[in-house]
Amino acid sequence: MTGLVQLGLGSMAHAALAIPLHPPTASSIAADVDLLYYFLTALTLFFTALIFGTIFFFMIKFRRRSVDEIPADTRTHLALELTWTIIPTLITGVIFVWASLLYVRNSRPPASSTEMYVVGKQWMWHIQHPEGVREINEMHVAVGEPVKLTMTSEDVIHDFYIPAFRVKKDVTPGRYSSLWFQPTETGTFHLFCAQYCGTDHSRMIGWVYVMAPTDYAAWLAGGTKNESMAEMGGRLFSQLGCAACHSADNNGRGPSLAGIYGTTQKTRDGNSETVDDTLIRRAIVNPNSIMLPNYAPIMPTFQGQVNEEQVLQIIAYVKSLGTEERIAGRK
Amino acid sequence: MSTTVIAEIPGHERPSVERVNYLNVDHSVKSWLLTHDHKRIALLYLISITLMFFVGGFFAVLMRLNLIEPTGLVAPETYNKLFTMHGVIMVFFFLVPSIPATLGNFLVPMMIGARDLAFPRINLLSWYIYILGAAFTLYAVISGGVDTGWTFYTPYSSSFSHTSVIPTAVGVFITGFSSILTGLNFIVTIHKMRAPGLTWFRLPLFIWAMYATSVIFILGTPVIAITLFLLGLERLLHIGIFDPAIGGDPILFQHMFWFYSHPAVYIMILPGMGVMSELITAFSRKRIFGYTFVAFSSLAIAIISFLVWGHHMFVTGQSVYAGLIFSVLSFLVAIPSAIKVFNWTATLYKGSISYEAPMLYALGFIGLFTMGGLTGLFLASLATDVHLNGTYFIVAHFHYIMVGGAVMAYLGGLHFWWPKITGRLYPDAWARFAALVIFVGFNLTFFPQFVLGYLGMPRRYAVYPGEFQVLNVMSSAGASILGVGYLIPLIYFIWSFKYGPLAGPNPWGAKGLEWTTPSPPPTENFEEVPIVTEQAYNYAGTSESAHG
Amino acid sequence: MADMAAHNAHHGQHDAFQHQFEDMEQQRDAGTFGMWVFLAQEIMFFGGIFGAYIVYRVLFHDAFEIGSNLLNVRFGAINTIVLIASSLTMAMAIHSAQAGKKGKTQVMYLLLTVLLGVIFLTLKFSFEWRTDYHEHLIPGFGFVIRNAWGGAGIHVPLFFCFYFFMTGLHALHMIIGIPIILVIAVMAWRNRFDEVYYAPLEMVGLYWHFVDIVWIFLFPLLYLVGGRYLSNGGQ
Amino acid sequence: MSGHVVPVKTYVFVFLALMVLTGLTTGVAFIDLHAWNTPAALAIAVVKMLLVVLFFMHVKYSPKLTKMVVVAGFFFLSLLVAFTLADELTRNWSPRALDWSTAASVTHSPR
Ligand code: HEA
Ligand code: HEA
Ligand code: HEC
Ligand code: CUA
Ligand SMILES: [Cu+2]
Repeated sequence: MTGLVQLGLGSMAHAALAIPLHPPTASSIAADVDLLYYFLTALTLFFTALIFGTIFFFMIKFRRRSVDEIPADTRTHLALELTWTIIPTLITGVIFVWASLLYVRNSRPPASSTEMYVVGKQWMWHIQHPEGVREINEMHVAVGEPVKLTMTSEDVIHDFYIPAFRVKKDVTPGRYSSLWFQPTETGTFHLFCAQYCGTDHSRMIGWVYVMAPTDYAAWLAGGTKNESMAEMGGRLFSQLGCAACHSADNNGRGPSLAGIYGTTQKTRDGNSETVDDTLIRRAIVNPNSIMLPNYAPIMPTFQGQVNEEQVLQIIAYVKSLGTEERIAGRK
Repeated sequence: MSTTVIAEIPGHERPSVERVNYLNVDHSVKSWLLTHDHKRIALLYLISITLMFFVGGFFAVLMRLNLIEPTGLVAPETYNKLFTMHGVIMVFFFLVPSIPATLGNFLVPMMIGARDLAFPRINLLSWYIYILGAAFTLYAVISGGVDTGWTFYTPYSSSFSHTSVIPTAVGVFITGFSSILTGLNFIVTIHKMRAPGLTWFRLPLFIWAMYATSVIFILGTPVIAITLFLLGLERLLHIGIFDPAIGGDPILFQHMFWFYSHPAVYIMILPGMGVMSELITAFSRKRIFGYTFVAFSSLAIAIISFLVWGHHMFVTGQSVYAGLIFSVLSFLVAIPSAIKVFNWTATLYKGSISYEAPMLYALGFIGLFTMGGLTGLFLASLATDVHLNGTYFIVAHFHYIMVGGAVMAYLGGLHFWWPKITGRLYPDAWARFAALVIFVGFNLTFFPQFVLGYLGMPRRYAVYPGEFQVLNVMSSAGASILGVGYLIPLIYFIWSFKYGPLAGPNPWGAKGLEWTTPSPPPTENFEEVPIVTEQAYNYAGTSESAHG
Repeated sequence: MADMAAHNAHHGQHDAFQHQFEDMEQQRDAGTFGMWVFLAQEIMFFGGIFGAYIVYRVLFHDAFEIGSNLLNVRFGAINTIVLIASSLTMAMAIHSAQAGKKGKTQVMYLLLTVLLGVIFLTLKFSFEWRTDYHEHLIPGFGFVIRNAWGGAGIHVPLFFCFYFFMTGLHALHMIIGIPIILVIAVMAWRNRFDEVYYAPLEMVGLYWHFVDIVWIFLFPLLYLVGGRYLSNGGQ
Repeated sequence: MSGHVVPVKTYVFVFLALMVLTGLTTGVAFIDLHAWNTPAALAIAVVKMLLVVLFFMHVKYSPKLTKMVVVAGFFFLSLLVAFTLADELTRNWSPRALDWSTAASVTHSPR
């Protein structure tokens, strides 16, 4: 028994030396988040020390010396009250402004980001590169290159979390959420699901491999897939029969999709909507909700025929339909 | 053994054992189960809540056992049920009713010089409702458990979980009404039944805290009831209220859930804060510093607490604008708490401080609550919450407040009023020892979790990467110390109930109407309605005009 | 204290007096105030569902208008009148107690209130809900999404969820209220209420009026704000 | 307290007013007021509620405390609705709201 305890203590002491105290700092925003974190830690330590210290000091200094001791009465002290109302208010003000600026900045993806796509599913992560490479529970990225993720879920709410990058965002069924990061260090980092999602929530984890750009390029090239996401989407587009209605020459029963991504269009009831990922997804799963003025509501729903990954591929395909094609189609 | 002061305190006399009090007035089971006496109902609650605490604690022990090994010792589905049932039981069946339903029930009428609460029958009804709710939930536990997390997030809970979600939700739904009825009783009693002369600003701060808590009970609880109702409906009929596959919005569930559950965390801490004000003043023999600030900060917390729920949803894809609003309001709600902490500390200044067990709990509370509260600021900060959300940092944050804060306050209060409740003393040395064990065990359990969270270990993980093991083992070791720490009071309280030496009406020499009646009090509390002529905590015996 | 005692003596110990109070005045005061606090709770109880309704109405505006148009305004309007009338009779019941009228007068008004409540519920359940059932408008019970509803169609069941849930919850409150009124009526029959003591009567009255108010909001929210003015009924 | 006896005349008058308002709100629903149909319906409902609360429920003659309870109830309800909408409505801007500060780059890049 004692041997066991010794063993336990010994290995603990040994391991204690190895306890990491902070996670890897491997993205462009991590150091800034850490700075705020350290500031808050210092603040916490300061106030905890202040309060505990004062209490201990008073407890000793003003300990009861005789049983019938009656101390002098408390006086109200407005100045003190105001001091300790206003100072914390100011401190929290500073934290709020700091944290919010950082947050707003951190949620702004650089325009040059490469886009990647994530679908969460009980209990794995599907990741697609625009080049067509697909991974499960692994994600390869190039160091220094900003990546923007468009994410959705097939079932329940998950949460995409890379501690080393200090980024996290819920992945919700029925809508797209996004998240971006710019890795600054090569290495292998944890990828976690941080929103409880059922039995194997704790196994919905994986690795992020941050590679040197050349290695990354080599890795991409070496992948088994040589069809890009847009190409896969294009294949689906014809397989599912979309092309029958959406022909590039605008003569089909549906509108041409060439060059529509990012445009704003009027609907039958006078609203206007922008064609974005969400709208394209909506067109596919609930086409009745698309109300273009010059078209009959004949598009059938494809809900159940395509999964979220395929929807993302179709979106990539629609995005890839450039203006040139549209102009060509018009001519 | 409390050899301290007892005999010298003025007003203390040895009670005769034969005196009729609320405990010995009738021994039949029926007289307990049909009682209208707020003091007996408080005891009924005390027993049921203690039971639930140990059930919840038992699950915690199993969880901590599982987490000793990175690969886990139980199946993940079992672990998921453990933390869900731990959370549900601890929150809805232990901490929410803890202080209000036991100490509050016992003390509110006594502190304001009333014979009972305004609606004694409703009070009894609330206990039966609580028992019914607990029965449903325990049935859910036995019939296979639930695995949704105490937050019941949709669509997992509504469409995917295969466990007893509905019985659990029904249990929580039902218990909600016991909270509502308790709150209603307190509000009416505090408004309408104060003894002559007991103006609002002469009330003990515990009463202010109970009042603020009751406001949240009344205005918050119905919303969780309706939310769980909708959840049950959705789960039964799949009508699409919260299921995106049929057009609903799972996020709306979170809004409605947190609309109650954030204020609910203040339901859990405000009563503790009230107890704190009583303990600090009694054991330093001083009037509270800044009475009005402490009193109004309770109300401020209650009201602002309704405006910050969105801070639980920062990473759900909440709009940036809403995020900013909820963040700034979350900081705002921290200010009244800060005011309280500073005023308690200042009360000690030039006091006459003694260190009986309740005071040790009180001091532990202040320190641990401060840490728990300040780590709340990490979470209210948008940029850091993105990293810390859903990790053990949050687990540590709320255990610091709920266990380090609220449970400490509850134990402190229980020790303080135990002689009043039972008329008997407990062994003070053991009590101090237990306080120490709990303090040490607590910090060992939950401090490592802050580090774990910052390192990125997500919560609700049945298995975890090996590098987190050391900290987890530390935490589990702490939990076993903590568990032992909680068993000690259980034992000496039970012992004391039967064999403890008799306590006088006022063993601590404390102020307050509840200390002017015999211990244990007679059914009517006061032989005649007291008339109050002075402010609360008037230890120095000064007349009112001496202060502003 | 002295005047408290005087109070007691003044009112005499009414049969209904409870020991925890100083006097009848305080007891009645506490009773009505308690009822109000309970009603505040009720506001939030209905409020939760109203809040959810409002959010979805804003998000799925078209679907909710379509759903609303499928309801029969006539049922809603008649029921509104019936319920307001029952509020009047309830107010009159209390009035007659306050004015010191005989128990029988109170009983008459109370029974009228109950009668109107029953009419409301009968209309609601055996006419309105039955029609809805036959038109397959009850989600979970063979609800049919019609093509004519277009893209908004998938959210129309949501409207009906709210419709049935809100009116159902409202009706449940009435179903709870009616037996209570009957008990009160029995008490009134035994002349238990007079100008001094009529707290139970007053409390059940407050409850009943509250139920009326809920309907006053349900009627426009569910039946009216559905773009009824559009010639095609908002579709 | 609510010991005030309201004359029967008032009750009848309030009842008639409620009837008229019921007719009004039903009628108005069939007239196109553009964006104002919903506000009109709700405004009428609020007036009706006030009539019931003030007269049938005697709040007009009740102490401040009762009035406070009523106001508190509705106030907290409005908080629930307002703050939920604050997120739910702006959340739909989310794809852009996220790029909020890069709005410039978003409007430029696509055609
Ligand atoms: C009793 C319970 C309780 C209490 C009182 C609090 C109090 C606070 N909580 Fe906590 N909280 C929980 C229980 C509680 N919390 C629970 C259970 C969860 C998780 C739920 C779940 O997901 O399962 C949670 C989660 C939680 C989150 C969500 C995190 C996330 O999910 O991403 C946030 C974010 O803002 C937060 C913030 C705060 C703040 C700012 C306070 C403030 O009120 C704290 C105020 C106190 C102080 C600040 C300390 C005293 C002050 C001083 C000593 C002076 C110095 C002060 C300053 C300089 C300001 N809490
Ligand atoms: C009032 C609230 C309350 C209280 C008092 C506690 C008390 C404790 N909690 Fe709990 N906890 C919550 C509320 C609370 N918790 C909530 C809301 C969650 C979130 C749930 C969710 O995610 O859905 C949570 C989650 C939670 C987790 C995270 C699980 C996860 O995310 O994977 C952990 C892990 O360590 C934990 C541990 C503990 C421990 C060790 C105690 C200890 O303080 C318990 C001490 C008590 C005992 C030990 C029992 C008494 C003794 C015995 C029965 C004798 C036998 C035991 C021994 C001899 C060792 N709790
Ligand atoms: C039967 C013909 C038909 C088929 C097949 C079809 N569509 Fe459509 N689609 C339409 C019509 C018609 C519209 C315009 C709908 C409206 O306004 O009501 C449309 C609209 C769209 C839009 C919205 C365009 C905009 O500018 O808003 C997208 C995106 C789209 N379709 C994509 C697809 C995809 C992807 C597929 C295949 C998976 C597909 N469609 C299959 C007929 C079709
Ligand atoms: Cu996926 Cu947790
Ligand atoms: Cu919160």
